[in-house]
Amino acid sequence: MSELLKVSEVGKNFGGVRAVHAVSFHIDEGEIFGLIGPNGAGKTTLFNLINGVIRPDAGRIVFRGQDITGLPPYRVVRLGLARTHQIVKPLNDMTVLDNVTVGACFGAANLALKAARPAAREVLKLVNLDNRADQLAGELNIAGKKRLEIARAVAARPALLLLDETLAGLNPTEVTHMIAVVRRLRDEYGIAILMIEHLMQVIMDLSDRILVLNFGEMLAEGPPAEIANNTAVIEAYLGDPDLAHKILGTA
Amino acid sequence: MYKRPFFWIVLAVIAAFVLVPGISGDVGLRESLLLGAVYIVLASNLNLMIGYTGYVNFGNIAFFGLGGYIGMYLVTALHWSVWLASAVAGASVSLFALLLGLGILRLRGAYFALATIGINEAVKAAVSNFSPFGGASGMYLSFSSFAPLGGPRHALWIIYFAIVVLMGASLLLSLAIKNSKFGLGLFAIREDEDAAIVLGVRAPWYKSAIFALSAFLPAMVGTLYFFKNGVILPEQAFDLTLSIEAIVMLMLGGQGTIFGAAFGAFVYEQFRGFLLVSPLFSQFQLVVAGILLLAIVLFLPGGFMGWVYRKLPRLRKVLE
Amino acid sequence: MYDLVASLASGVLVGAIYGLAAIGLSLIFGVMKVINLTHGAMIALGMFALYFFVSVLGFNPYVSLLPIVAGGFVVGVMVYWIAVNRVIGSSDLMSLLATFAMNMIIIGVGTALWTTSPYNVDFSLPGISWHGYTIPGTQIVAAALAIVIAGLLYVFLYHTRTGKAVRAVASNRQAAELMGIPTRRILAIAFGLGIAVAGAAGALIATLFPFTILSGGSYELKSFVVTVLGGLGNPAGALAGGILLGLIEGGVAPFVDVSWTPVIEFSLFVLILIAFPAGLFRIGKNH
Amino acid sequence: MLRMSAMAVTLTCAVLLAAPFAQAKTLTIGFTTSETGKLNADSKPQLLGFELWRDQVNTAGGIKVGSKHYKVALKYYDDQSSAGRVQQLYSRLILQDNADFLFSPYSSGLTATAAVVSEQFGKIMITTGAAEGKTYRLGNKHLFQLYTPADKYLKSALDVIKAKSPKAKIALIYSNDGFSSAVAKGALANAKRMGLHVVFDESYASDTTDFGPIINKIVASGANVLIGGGHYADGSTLARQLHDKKVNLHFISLLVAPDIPKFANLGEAALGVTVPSQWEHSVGYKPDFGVAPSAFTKAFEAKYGNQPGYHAAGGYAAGLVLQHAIEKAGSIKTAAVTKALNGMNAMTFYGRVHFATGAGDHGLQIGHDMVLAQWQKGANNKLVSQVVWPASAQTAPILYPLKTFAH
Repeated sequence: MSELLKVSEVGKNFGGVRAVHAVSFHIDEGEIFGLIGPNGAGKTTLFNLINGVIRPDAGRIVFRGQDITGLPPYRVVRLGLARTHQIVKPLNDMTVLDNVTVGACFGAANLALKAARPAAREVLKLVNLDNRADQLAGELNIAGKKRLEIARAVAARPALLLLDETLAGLNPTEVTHMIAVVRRLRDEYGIAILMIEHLMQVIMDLSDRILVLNFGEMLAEGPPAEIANNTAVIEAYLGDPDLAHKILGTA
Repeated sequence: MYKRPFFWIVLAVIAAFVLVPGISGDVGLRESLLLGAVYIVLASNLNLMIGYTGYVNFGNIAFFGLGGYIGMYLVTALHWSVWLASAVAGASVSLFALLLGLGILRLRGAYFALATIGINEAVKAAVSNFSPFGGASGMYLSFSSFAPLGGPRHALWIIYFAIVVLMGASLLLSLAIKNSKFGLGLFAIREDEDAAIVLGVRAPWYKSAIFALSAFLPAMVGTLYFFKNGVILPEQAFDLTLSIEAIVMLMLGGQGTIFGAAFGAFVYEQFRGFLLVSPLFSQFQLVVAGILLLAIVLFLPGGFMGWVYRKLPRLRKVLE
Repeated sequence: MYDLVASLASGVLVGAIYGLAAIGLSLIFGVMKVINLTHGAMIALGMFALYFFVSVLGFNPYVSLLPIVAGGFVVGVMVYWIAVNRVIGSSDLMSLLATFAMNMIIIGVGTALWTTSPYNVDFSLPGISWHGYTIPGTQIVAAALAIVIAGLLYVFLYHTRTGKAVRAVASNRQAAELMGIPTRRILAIAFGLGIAVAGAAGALIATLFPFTILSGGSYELKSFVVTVLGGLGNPAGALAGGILLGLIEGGVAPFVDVSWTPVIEFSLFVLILIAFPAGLFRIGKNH
Repeated sequence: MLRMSAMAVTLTCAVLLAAPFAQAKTLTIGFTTSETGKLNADSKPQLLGFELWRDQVNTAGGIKVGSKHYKVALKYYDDQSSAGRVQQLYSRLILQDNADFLFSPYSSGLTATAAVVSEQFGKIMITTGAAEGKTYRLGNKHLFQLYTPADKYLKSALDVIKAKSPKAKIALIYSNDGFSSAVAKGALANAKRMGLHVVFDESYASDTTDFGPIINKIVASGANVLIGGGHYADGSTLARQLHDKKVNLHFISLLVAPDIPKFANLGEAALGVTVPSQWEHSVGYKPDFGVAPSAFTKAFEAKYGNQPGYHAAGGYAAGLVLQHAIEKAGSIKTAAVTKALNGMNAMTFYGRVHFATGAGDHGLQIGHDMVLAQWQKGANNKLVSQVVWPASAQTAPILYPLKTFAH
């Protein structure tokens, strides 16, 4: 498997606070890569650094052999790196279909408007939103908006998809459905996935490898089984007994 | 585009604007329709910014005024034909807007709105001191300038037809953008600029491009309009009130809708015209217009077409 | 040299009044994110109110400030409930237009009542003369009162219950609501305060210069410039911004034709907006 | 409230009066006036002048054309002080309201815009309140200007300076608008020709409210007389601040503002300020036709309760001159009336009226002279406006130099 994304020694400070420091890892094609860590560990900041929402103070990010450090998000997505947001950002006054069409038009797919609409409908089927296509995005419930968020990113035809807490706030049925969607994305569409998730059981099941961040620094990296037994990781989570318990439970 | 009913409606409107006063030769009607056409150009191009992109350009009249100034300068000082002058005015004001846009479109929301007011006032003050443009005394057109168009009586008809054509061009431009990938990107910016950027919309360039595009036709019409008036003065060319009135027209009809922009502009023109000549209201026209605007903002924020489309969602699909 | 000093001195004095006028605009923007386009009309109403109290009823102009501030507050609260309350929280455009509509109504009624011809409050105080340059006493008192009123507003905002509630609503309306603060009433109070301050500024200006119902317009534009200099929504910065604007007006006058002053002012306005959208002064922010 | 009911009464009267004339022949004169917007204050008295003339003509039986008599009807709309609708409204006046003759809107800019329409229909338009010479050099054939052109406005003020203190240091400061700049340009050229010394020459933005910076520059320049100004609002503000800032000047002459009676509300600040005026109620002109100055003033006061300024007189004179030309032509045909106007060189209550007839400046006023009026203390210390220049029209000796301030 060839290397898709390589992050080397990336760092970012916010007014003297080290949000992310010297983080390095790589993701291979077709891999599902989990990113975990306590609240405030710098996970979302790392996402923002990778897709160019903020510019790193140090380090290099290489995607598909091209240096994308500091490139603006609209260029990064064009190269095949799409993402979703933890707090969903639907384009409220546009239809569900148009939301996804934006993804198809401006992402790596870079389709013309005519070709984008059928492509968008395809993706809507994948996330079970095809019956809502003509509804305004603002009228969807939270689960619908989360699915829409994924659909838009997928419509871009990315090689790598960054998922930021896609499962948060969903009920168990919805979680099950979403997990299936993520698997299909990898298995059928060959999209590599980098995901932040708090549901440990899920991320342990899904991920090929996992990276743990704590206070902006790398704590550990490796296959789920290894991570689950890593004492440093368990200690980091011990501040939060609930989570520590969950991790130990999966081990 | 020609498959859309709206395309044919626009053609029909242009035909009506040309034929009704043209056949009857009614100059009074022509003058009223002319102002209506100018307002439609202003409102529908403003709609590209406010309705499509979500940026409130309060100083939109600066494009119209600058276009008027550049055109009048070319006609009076360099003796160009008014058509060439108008096209060059359109192009140069667009270029100006493009450069300006790269700077001020970094601002969002109220900050952008304020910056555009500042720009209009700065340009107005600068032109008032700029002697090639006649400074504060502006530029006056010699009667002989109408000669190439067959004298003033003839010329005013020709200018009217030209403005109607540009009105049609404005509406079709709105339609074309609305149904294009470019337009889709703009709508995404309007809804959530950060999300749009992450989805791949090259927002800085898109915003500057639409800013420049929205300047083109108003600037061309500015040349024609002031040519017809025979005089251009700073306070006429950069009248902030007209700028805000253009926003009012857009709101009246419904921002974001092409039909609404045109309808709002036309109705507003007729309404103000009525108030002016009505013996009952002429003293209180400002008050009446203010109350009307307040009522729309408070109770009908989607404007007239917004309301219609909400009642008849199918109509939106047919028309726009 | 003397002329520069004299110009700067009168710049500071006039600037304090620009600052006071802008505080009203800035307060309203800071609390409810509304750019109040009735601002100019309210300044003009303050001017005509002073005319009424002084030239018709024979009050002392500075005593008249008390009823004018009170009246301005009442008018502001009324305008809030009529025009602003419904559009709070919707797009910027809606509040701009709602206040612009109120502006049209006020100007329309004002024109019908007073025409657009100037009114003058004939009032003067002994001034200070220096090398042929004179600063009128009215200008000194007006600047001092502007600073006093700004100070009182500061005391109100930082040392009273209601004032603290206003600030709480300004920094986070939802949180304030959860804490049981009646946010709508607080917004109405803030709007009333903004208008009261604008009216007071208008009244002070009317002690200095003749005015018309349309005079508020140019002070409104100046208030925009001042609020941008001081930071939108930052009332303390507005006073500093006003004085800076006064200094700029006074400072450039000896060197360029005064008809270029607006060009410089508005270009600066746009440039600062682009370069420092948070304003040049961060005083009183982030407490 | 009072204004409204007064309006209602006027309206009713107008309707009642108009009714019986409906059968008689009527001559309609159309124009726009600025009922709203910033020109409102200057435009209003002009309208009052038009209306006084109409009422007097109609009471006297109308305009006599050969053996027929025409009643006069005025038809007007509000132009909102802006050019936006001027052409629409003038077209409406000509085509829908069938106006036979036109008066101009107030201000040169609006007038030039209206002229595009009036010329294309070959309608005669008497302009009043449109002083800029530019408007008459565009090739118009049916425009006739009543006002002395802008470039001669300050001539009388310069004459005074030349006579009283030829070595005076003159500050020329003026509003940066079309009319005032034209006046200033003319004054500068005249001053040079007369060998006068202009030490400071600068314009200010027309919406200036604080004249502090420019007044400091005047003081710095060492000027001891001041001429210039602009319109009503800026002029009164400037006068007030000159006084508040105790600027020592021997002579002040400002455009437009001091001619409006309300200028006296400035109190001490108004004292001694002069204004170049198209007309003053106290002038002693002996007219060749129409009312005498005193009769006009008396009638105006009786009707409106205040003294007429030159805007009002200009309005009345526009009607009077048109009436005279029609009666002389014995026709209401444009060609005949144009010919009568072209040939006119006569004294009226408003002064001499004589139009240029050359191709390049047709309709430009070349006969009318301006007077200089000054606010002086009259009986029981009230401010009154006196004509102080030229000597032939003088009603009081000029105050020169003005009282100086102790610092």
